[in-house]
Amino acid sequence: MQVVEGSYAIAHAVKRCRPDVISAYPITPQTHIVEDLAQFVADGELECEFVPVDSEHSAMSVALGASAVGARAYSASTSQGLALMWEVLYNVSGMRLPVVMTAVNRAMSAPLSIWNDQQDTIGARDSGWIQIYVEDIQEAHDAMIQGYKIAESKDVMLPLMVCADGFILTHTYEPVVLAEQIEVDDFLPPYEPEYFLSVDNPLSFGCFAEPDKYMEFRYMQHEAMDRARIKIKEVADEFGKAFGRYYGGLIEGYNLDGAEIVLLTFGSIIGTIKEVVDREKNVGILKIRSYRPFPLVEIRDALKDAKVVAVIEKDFSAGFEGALFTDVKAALYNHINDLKMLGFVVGLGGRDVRADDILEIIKRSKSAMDGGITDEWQFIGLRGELL
Amino acid sequence: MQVVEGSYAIAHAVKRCRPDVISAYPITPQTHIVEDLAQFVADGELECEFVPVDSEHSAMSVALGASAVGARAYSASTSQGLALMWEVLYNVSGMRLPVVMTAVNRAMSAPLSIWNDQQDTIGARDSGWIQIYVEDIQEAHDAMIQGYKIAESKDVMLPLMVCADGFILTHTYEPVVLAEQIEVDDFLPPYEPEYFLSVDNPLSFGCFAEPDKYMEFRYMQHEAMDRARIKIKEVADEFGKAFGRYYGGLIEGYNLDGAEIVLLTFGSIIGTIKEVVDREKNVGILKIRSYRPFPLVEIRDALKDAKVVAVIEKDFSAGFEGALFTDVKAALYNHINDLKMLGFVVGLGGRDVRADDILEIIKRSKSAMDGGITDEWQFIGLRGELL
Amino acid sequence: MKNLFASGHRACGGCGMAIAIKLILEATGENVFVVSPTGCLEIVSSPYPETSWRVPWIHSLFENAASVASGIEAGLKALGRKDEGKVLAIGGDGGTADIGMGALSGMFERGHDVTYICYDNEAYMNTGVQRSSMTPIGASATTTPAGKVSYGEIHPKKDLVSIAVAHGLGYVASASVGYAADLMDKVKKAVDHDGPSFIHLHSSCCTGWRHPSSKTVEVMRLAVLTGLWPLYEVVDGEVVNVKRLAKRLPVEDYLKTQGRFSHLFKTDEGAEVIRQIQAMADANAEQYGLDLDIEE
Amino acid sequence: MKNLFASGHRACGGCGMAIAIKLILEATGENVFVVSPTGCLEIVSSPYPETSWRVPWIHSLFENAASVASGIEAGLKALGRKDEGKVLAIGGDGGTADIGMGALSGMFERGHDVTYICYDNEAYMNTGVQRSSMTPIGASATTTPAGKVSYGEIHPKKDLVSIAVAHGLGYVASASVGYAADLMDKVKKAVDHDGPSFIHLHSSCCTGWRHPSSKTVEVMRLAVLTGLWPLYEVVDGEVVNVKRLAKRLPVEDYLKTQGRFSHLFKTDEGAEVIRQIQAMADANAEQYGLDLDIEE
Amino acid sequence: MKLRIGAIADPGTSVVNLTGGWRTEIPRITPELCIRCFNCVIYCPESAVKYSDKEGIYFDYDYCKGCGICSNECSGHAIYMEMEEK
Amino acid sequence: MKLRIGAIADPGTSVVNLTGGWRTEIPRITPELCIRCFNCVIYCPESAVKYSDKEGIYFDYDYCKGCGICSNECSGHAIYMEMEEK
Amino acid sequence: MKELRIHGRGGQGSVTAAELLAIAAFRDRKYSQAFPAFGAERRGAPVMAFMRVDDEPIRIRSQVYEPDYVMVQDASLIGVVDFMSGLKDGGILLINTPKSPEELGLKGNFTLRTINATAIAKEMIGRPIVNTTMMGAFAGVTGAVSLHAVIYAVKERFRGVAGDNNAKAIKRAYDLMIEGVSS
Amino acid sequence: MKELRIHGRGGQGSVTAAELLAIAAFRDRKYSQAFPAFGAERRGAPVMAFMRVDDEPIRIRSQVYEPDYVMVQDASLIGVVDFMSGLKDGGILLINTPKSPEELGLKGNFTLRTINATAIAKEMIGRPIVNTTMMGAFAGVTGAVSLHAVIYAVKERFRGVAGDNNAKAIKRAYDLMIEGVSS
Ligand SMILES: Cc1ncc(C[n+]2csc(CCOP(=O)(O)OP(=O)(O)O)c2C)c(N)n1
Ligand SMILES: Cc1ncc(C[n+]2csc(CCOP(=O)(O)OP(=O)(O)O)c2C)c(N)n1
Ligand code: SF4
Ligand code: SF4
Ligand code: SF4
Ligand code: SF4
Ligand code: SF4
Ligand code: SF4
Ligand SMILES: [Mg+2]
Ligand SMILES: [Mg+2]
Repeated sequence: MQVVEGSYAIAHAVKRCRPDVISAYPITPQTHIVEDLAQFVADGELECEFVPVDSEHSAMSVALGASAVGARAYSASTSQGLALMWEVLYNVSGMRLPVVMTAVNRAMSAPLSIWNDQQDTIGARDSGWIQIYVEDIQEAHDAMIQGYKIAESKDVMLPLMVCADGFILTHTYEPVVLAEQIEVDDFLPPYEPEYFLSVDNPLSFGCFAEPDKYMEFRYMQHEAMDRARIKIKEVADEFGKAFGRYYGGLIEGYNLDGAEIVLLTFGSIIGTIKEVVDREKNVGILKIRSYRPFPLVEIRDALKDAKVVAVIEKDFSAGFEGALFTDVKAALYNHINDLKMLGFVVGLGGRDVRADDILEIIKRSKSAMDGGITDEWQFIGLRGELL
Repeated sequence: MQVVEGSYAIAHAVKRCRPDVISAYPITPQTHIVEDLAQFVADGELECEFVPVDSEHSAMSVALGASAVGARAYSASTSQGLALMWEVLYNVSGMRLPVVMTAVNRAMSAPLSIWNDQQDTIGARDSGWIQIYVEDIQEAHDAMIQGYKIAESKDVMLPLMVCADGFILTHTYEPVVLAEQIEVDDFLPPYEPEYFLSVDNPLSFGCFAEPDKYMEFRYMQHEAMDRARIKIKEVADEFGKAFGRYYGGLIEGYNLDGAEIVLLTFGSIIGTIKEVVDREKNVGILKIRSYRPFPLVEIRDALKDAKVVAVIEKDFSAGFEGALFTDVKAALYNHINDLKMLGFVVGLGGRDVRADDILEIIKRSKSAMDGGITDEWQFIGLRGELL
Repeated sequence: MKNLFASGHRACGGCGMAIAIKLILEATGENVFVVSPTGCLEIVSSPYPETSWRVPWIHSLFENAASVASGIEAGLKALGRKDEGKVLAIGGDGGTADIGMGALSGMFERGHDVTYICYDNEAYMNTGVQRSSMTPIGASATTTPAGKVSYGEIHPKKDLVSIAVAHGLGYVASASVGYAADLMDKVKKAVDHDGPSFIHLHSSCCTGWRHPSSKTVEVMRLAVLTGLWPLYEVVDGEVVNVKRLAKRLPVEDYLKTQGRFSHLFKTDEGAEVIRQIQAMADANAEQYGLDLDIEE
Repeated sequence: MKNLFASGHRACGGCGMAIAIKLILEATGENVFVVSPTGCLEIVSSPYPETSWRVPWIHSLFENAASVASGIEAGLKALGRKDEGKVLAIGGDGGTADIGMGALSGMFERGHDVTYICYDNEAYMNTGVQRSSMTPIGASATTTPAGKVSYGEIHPKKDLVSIAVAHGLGYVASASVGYAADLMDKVKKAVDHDGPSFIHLHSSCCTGWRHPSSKTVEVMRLAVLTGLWPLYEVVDGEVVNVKRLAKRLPVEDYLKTQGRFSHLFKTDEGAEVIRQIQAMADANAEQYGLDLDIEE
Repeated sequence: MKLRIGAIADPGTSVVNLTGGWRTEIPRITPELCIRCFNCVIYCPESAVKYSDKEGIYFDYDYCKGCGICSNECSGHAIYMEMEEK
Repeated sequence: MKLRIGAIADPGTSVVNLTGGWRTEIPRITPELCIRCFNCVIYCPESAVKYSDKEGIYFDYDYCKGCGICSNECSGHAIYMEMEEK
Repeated sequence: MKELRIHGRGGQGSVTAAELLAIAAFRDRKYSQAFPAFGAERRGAPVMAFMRVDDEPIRIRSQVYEPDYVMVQDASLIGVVDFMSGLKDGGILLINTPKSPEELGLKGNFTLRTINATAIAKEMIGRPIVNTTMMGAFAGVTGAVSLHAVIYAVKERFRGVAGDNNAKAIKRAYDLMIEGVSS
Repeated sequence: MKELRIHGRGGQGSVTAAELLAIAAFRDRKYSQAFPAFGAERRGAPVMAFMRVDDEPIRIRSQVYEPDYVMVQDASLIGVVDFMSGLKDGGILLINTPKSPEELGLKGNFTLRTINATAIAKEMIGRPIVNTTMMGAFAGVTGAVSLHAVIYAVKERFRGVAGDNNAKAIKRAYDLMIEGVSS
């Protein structure tokens, strides 16, 4: 174990995956990751093509081209950058290219904010990318390695983004076990795609599909996501065996036994919540690791003994409510209809989420359990004097 | 009434709104709208700045700049183009600029498809834009005029997209009442924003917000969406009075009285569904006009006597299910828990939705009502031989 | 012929671009990776499960061909497969000079070993003849139509060759589908050149330009012969191998072949625009020394 | 002074860009609409509710300043407010030459009456000194760091002035924060010019270039005096008003002032790179006729 | 047919699309006039003009769209177009 | 303070941010040496060098960040920097 | 409701024919709808367009699978395209060809009419653009739209001499069909 | 768990100090966490960094509101920044200044220590970069990290002579604090 910056841990893990092509465009708070990788290259520690592109749109396009030719490709971005590569995101997944990226979570402009929330990757939830949200730096590091194995699996062949809270994880120093090369080499086989661009078998990539076929291509993506559900769990298990660290498959419970109130969420906020929950009775945590594919069945199973579920997230769909809140309720409908579901929006644009905020959420959840009245969906931590 | 192409009707309505600046980039099947507008300009029928930009990103950015300076701005796009302007979409809404656009619905690449589905605008549901989905050409025409009034209302000040199914509405000819200039002038006041860029009062637009303020700006967007709920209804009423045509406010029911099975959907598919439903007993339709803001309360109210709700849509969130299906279930949870909710994906990438498909959906809904087993969420119209 | 661009593609009969592709691949041979942005080329050549390409080919989006090509080049390098083939991007004027301009500039600047060929049919043809930054002055396009108060496009074409040269490219050339041998020669040079190279290729679209399909090659030649489309190379910043004209034809000879210019022949304003176009041809002649001095 | 750029902005002490903005606004006066992309300028000048701007100003995104400026110009025209003021975009090298290149090229091509000034501090400073296409050869930036097997940036700077000229602009100029009067003069000309105009403005970032904050102006001047940053205008395609140098200084005089080049002075490879940089200065001298012939 | 992921197609498969059906006019050759300039071969957008030493210039009517370029560019005026009866 | 929609700010409001606190060194002037070249006024990034006929060159210490440019560029060597004690 | 499917080639005005027929039908005080088979087809490639006409407002938006009428603008499509697909029992098939119905030898429970629209168009309009002529024939054969309305719709689109010539071609085609003449 | 807040100016190495203290604490076989106050501050502007140390793994990720320790790297911040905000009762405030605690006249239920780190750094490191020196002082004053670990962390980062010099400065500062000397 070693005290390193989150970004360094992520860059280190990426290095260990032996990417052939790295292509990224700087944007706060993703920069340190890419800078560390650039330094590895400049120091001869990592042999790969590092392509310093002109934009995020190009970053993902370079990764796409590299992946199509059979190279293992990496990128990283956040918020504005992710939005700028939007079209390419859908394209990469539709082309079934297993590009892996670190999506550092940051708020969306306007107003511009370089600070953390999860509006950016949440907005990419339809894009056909697998999304793994991580809780701490170690998990971020480990998820990069797992990520390639999941994405490149023949059953899956989908791109994958590891979503890590900006600043909170990328700019924090804490003790991390950095993977050894030999460990990763043993765990992660080289990328050997079934189809790739080559002069020997000159395939055409990126054909268009007329109405008599398009829908089936989309369905195949859906099926791949279904298979990814299994693969993610498998890889988590294998990783656990190889590295001795396990974070759950699609979800992970914490203090769920007998919990009447379950705080359901993802990302770095879980650390603070655990701290709080340890001091509470009958309050558990359900952590969503894989947001896409969405763990429908697992969530139903994990919540079956709960009374109140408080979904906590750093995003919302303007004109509706928090996206995770929506998704969880939808997953339960038709199955478990008697829960009291509450949604809480916290920490937008870097608003710090304090233990007190979590306590407030627990308080309101308890009140809801006892039949008290509370809004179904609400913002926590607003500064009323500004409104 | 006059038989015109859908695109022409839309272009005509836009012309009647007297936009100051039009900025759009061609993309099938949006092109005819923009071409018609270009011809109006070339023929001196419409006085405005028509800016033929280099990309959709620029199209929306030009609209943004024009709107900031106090001009009424219009754009139109679809699918790939909408994805390319993604970052600007969030920016325009965050800057609270009431740009109005026609978002022609088309599938997302890859594989490339120029044909209709709703994956594109569905993917923009978090972006802070008001989204109005229309059923036919007349409604598309009328929604453009309503759109400016809603968006520019002092209470709202949010951008708005009218979502119209590509080809199916844009390339079809049918009888439409084209608004007269005087009618529209009476209905729609000139755009007179409270804040705009000017040398006389040199404000700064687009400042950034630190963590102590960002969240409140987002909350204000949320509140504006709430107010938009009311405004959309008001404007629909006013429009009904002025023009004699009314399509519902946020939602519209059809044959809902006593309906045990409700087909819930939006867009052009409703025409075909009405045709089918007229021949069925106890089957009604709930049409979502305003998808954002999402009509939570109205939906609950409309569905309270239903038994089975079949949500039909032309999109899905990869790794989960149809987005509308998700949203509707979420809106019901905590309120109406005893419905059988079914989700159906149809018509992706231009797959024609036939009356038979609707009948099949009704059949499956009936079977579900009678306790039969059917998947909760399924694709209709797949060609199994391709899979 | 190698027929690396297979028959059965869906281009309009008489499409200049279709001629261009077969000639380009004839010149490169089969050891080449081709990237195309969205546009007529992509649409006519790749309706799944059909493709007309017999070389490895990829289409991603409308605006990112240069970046995808960069990625392929980087990938081949990283995988030690650089010798397998050269990387070639072939894009329309819209995909190159408008929406793809940023990516192109980036690819140039980073010095990727990629040849980029822009087949310039002077409008967005795939979507129905909308103007691009390459649509010439006076042409009617669907977003800059001729009309009661308009004579069509008002901006001159972007000078892509000069822009490429300004990026410091070692090999840049203009070419025309009407001059097959010249084109193939230039393609070979461009592909052989190390680092980025660029060819700006004039390519008629009979549908969009509105001339009979049989006239494609003839019309292309007229563009050259009137001085509106000079043929030349720029090697390390020096203009060389200018195709000189024994007798430059008046621009009307070119304009009148095409429906997109027909309105110019109907009004006084149109006549003025034609004079303007003639002046542009004259300026080209001056700049590139097009006119063969008979005395010489 | 008009102080249209208010004190209290948050730029690092000694920031060249801060000097640039005050001089630019001094030259334009208050009747101007300013657009800035994301970058140091935007971040240091506009933390809500504070702004340093006393002219109407807008920031939207990192890559769309030219398009937003186009929209403002179009809007003013449509509203009959064109006389209210000129439109000015001021962007960093990244926002201009990399991510904003497509939008810039489009704005040029469409002929909007906008002056675009790129303050070039030769890297992405706002995000922590990552390389841009404007980072000079040999400079260490955080994404092209000097390291055991690297001497930093390997690509020459994009020649933005030539690119703008290739777009057919009537007024293009290079300028330097080290030459205030020259800069203000050029800004006035650019703004007065009808249609698009462009100024490429060298602007030191003491933080990123790693020199003492007090040396900003001095370092900028050294760039000019070594021939690495020629000052000139291009009017209707002709290079004019070149600032000529009585005695051109060796490039080391410039390089050694800055930490970003310090590694070059430590290795043989570095020495070779310095020779390469000197050759670039010599080439500039040749191309622009920088050296005053003492005989003259 | 099962779809292949990513809509990846095998080389040259467009030959199944017989575009000859698009034709309204059809090129014919008068072999005696042919001077072997090969303009027809070079400029046919469909690669539908073939040549063999034995047969000289001939057409692949499976793909010929009848555009008329070969005829227009024929140095020997050897190729003429005629309306095609179907 | 109520937020204004769109994060729109009133002109010149950054003056509330007194950046003088950032300073570690402080510029001082020896008026006799000043030759009125105004380099200091022109090049101060903070617009913190002022001039009036009466007072000559003086500094606005509310904003001066102590960068030292004025001193470095002073033609008359009239401006010097010293460590600031706080 | 009656449904028409038009087969033609890219560039031959099939969509315009459908559109103008919809306008004509509306002129007849019926409700109508016209639309192309949405696609990316190039000039020369086979294309389709559709038209619906009804006494009630038309709400259905799916494609036409079982047309009452099929109109083939270009005889070269015979053998290339399955234009008889779904044609209703007792439906009408109208083909532009110099051949007689018998010569075509098409079998099925439908009425087959042929017309040499190309010849008529060449003669009366001066160009082999057959779409308007075919509209006249369609009116004559089916009665789904009136001759008067077809001429109205075409003259609204093509003003002056062009309109007059088109009208003449339409009338001629209409008359031939009414007279029961097939080419 | 103990929490530290460091106040400094952009460019003075406050984040590095927090980082190296976290490394040192880990070297002491404790768990630690360090992070900056995330922001866009430019060189010269006031900045903050935080460090936590505990015997258990640290999971909390909110900012530090009630620090046990506050360290001020730059006396010029006095009066500019509210560095005493939230300082725990009985906490420790360590300021780099030539002044004595008394001269500063700060009141509250905390221990105030001062050290002339700038002088030490200038003397021993040759530059007025005080972050490492302050780390030594911090170790001496708080005992939250050991001297040995601080030196270890700093020497891992700065090799050779620089490391040695830094170590000396650290040791000096540590000793001064242990001896109870305030500047
Ligand atoms: C982001 C995006 N915007 C617009 C389109 C629509 N589109 C596809 S091809 C095309 C025009 C292509 O023009 P050009 O590059 O000149 O090629 P051409 O079709 O003329 O050969 C357009 C506008 C798209 N596919 N993607
Ligand atoms: C789409 C997008 N990508 C990346 C960023 C992050 N970003 C903001 S400013 C900046 C660098 C600005 O560089 P430059 O334009 O040279 O201006 P400078 O900061 O150097 O003055 C970057 C990379 C962003 N805001 N948006
Ligand atoms: S539209 Fe033009 S460019 Fe496109 S295939 Fe037809 S002729 Fe070729
Ligand atoms: S980082 Fe550089 S450009 Fe940015 S404010 Fe500081 S000195 Fe200026
Ligand atoms: S007519 Fe056209 S397609 Fe046919 S052979 Fe001649 S050139 Fe080729
Ligand atoms: S173009 Fe004519 S002359 Fe030349 S080879 Fe062909 S048929 Fe013979
Ligand atoms: S030290 Fe710098 S900020 Fe202060 S007055 Fe001088 S130039 Fe201005
Ligand atoms: S720079 Fe020096 S000499 Fe010049 S005006 Fe200022 S103080 Fe006087
Ligand atoms: Mg084109
Ligand atoms: Mg910069």
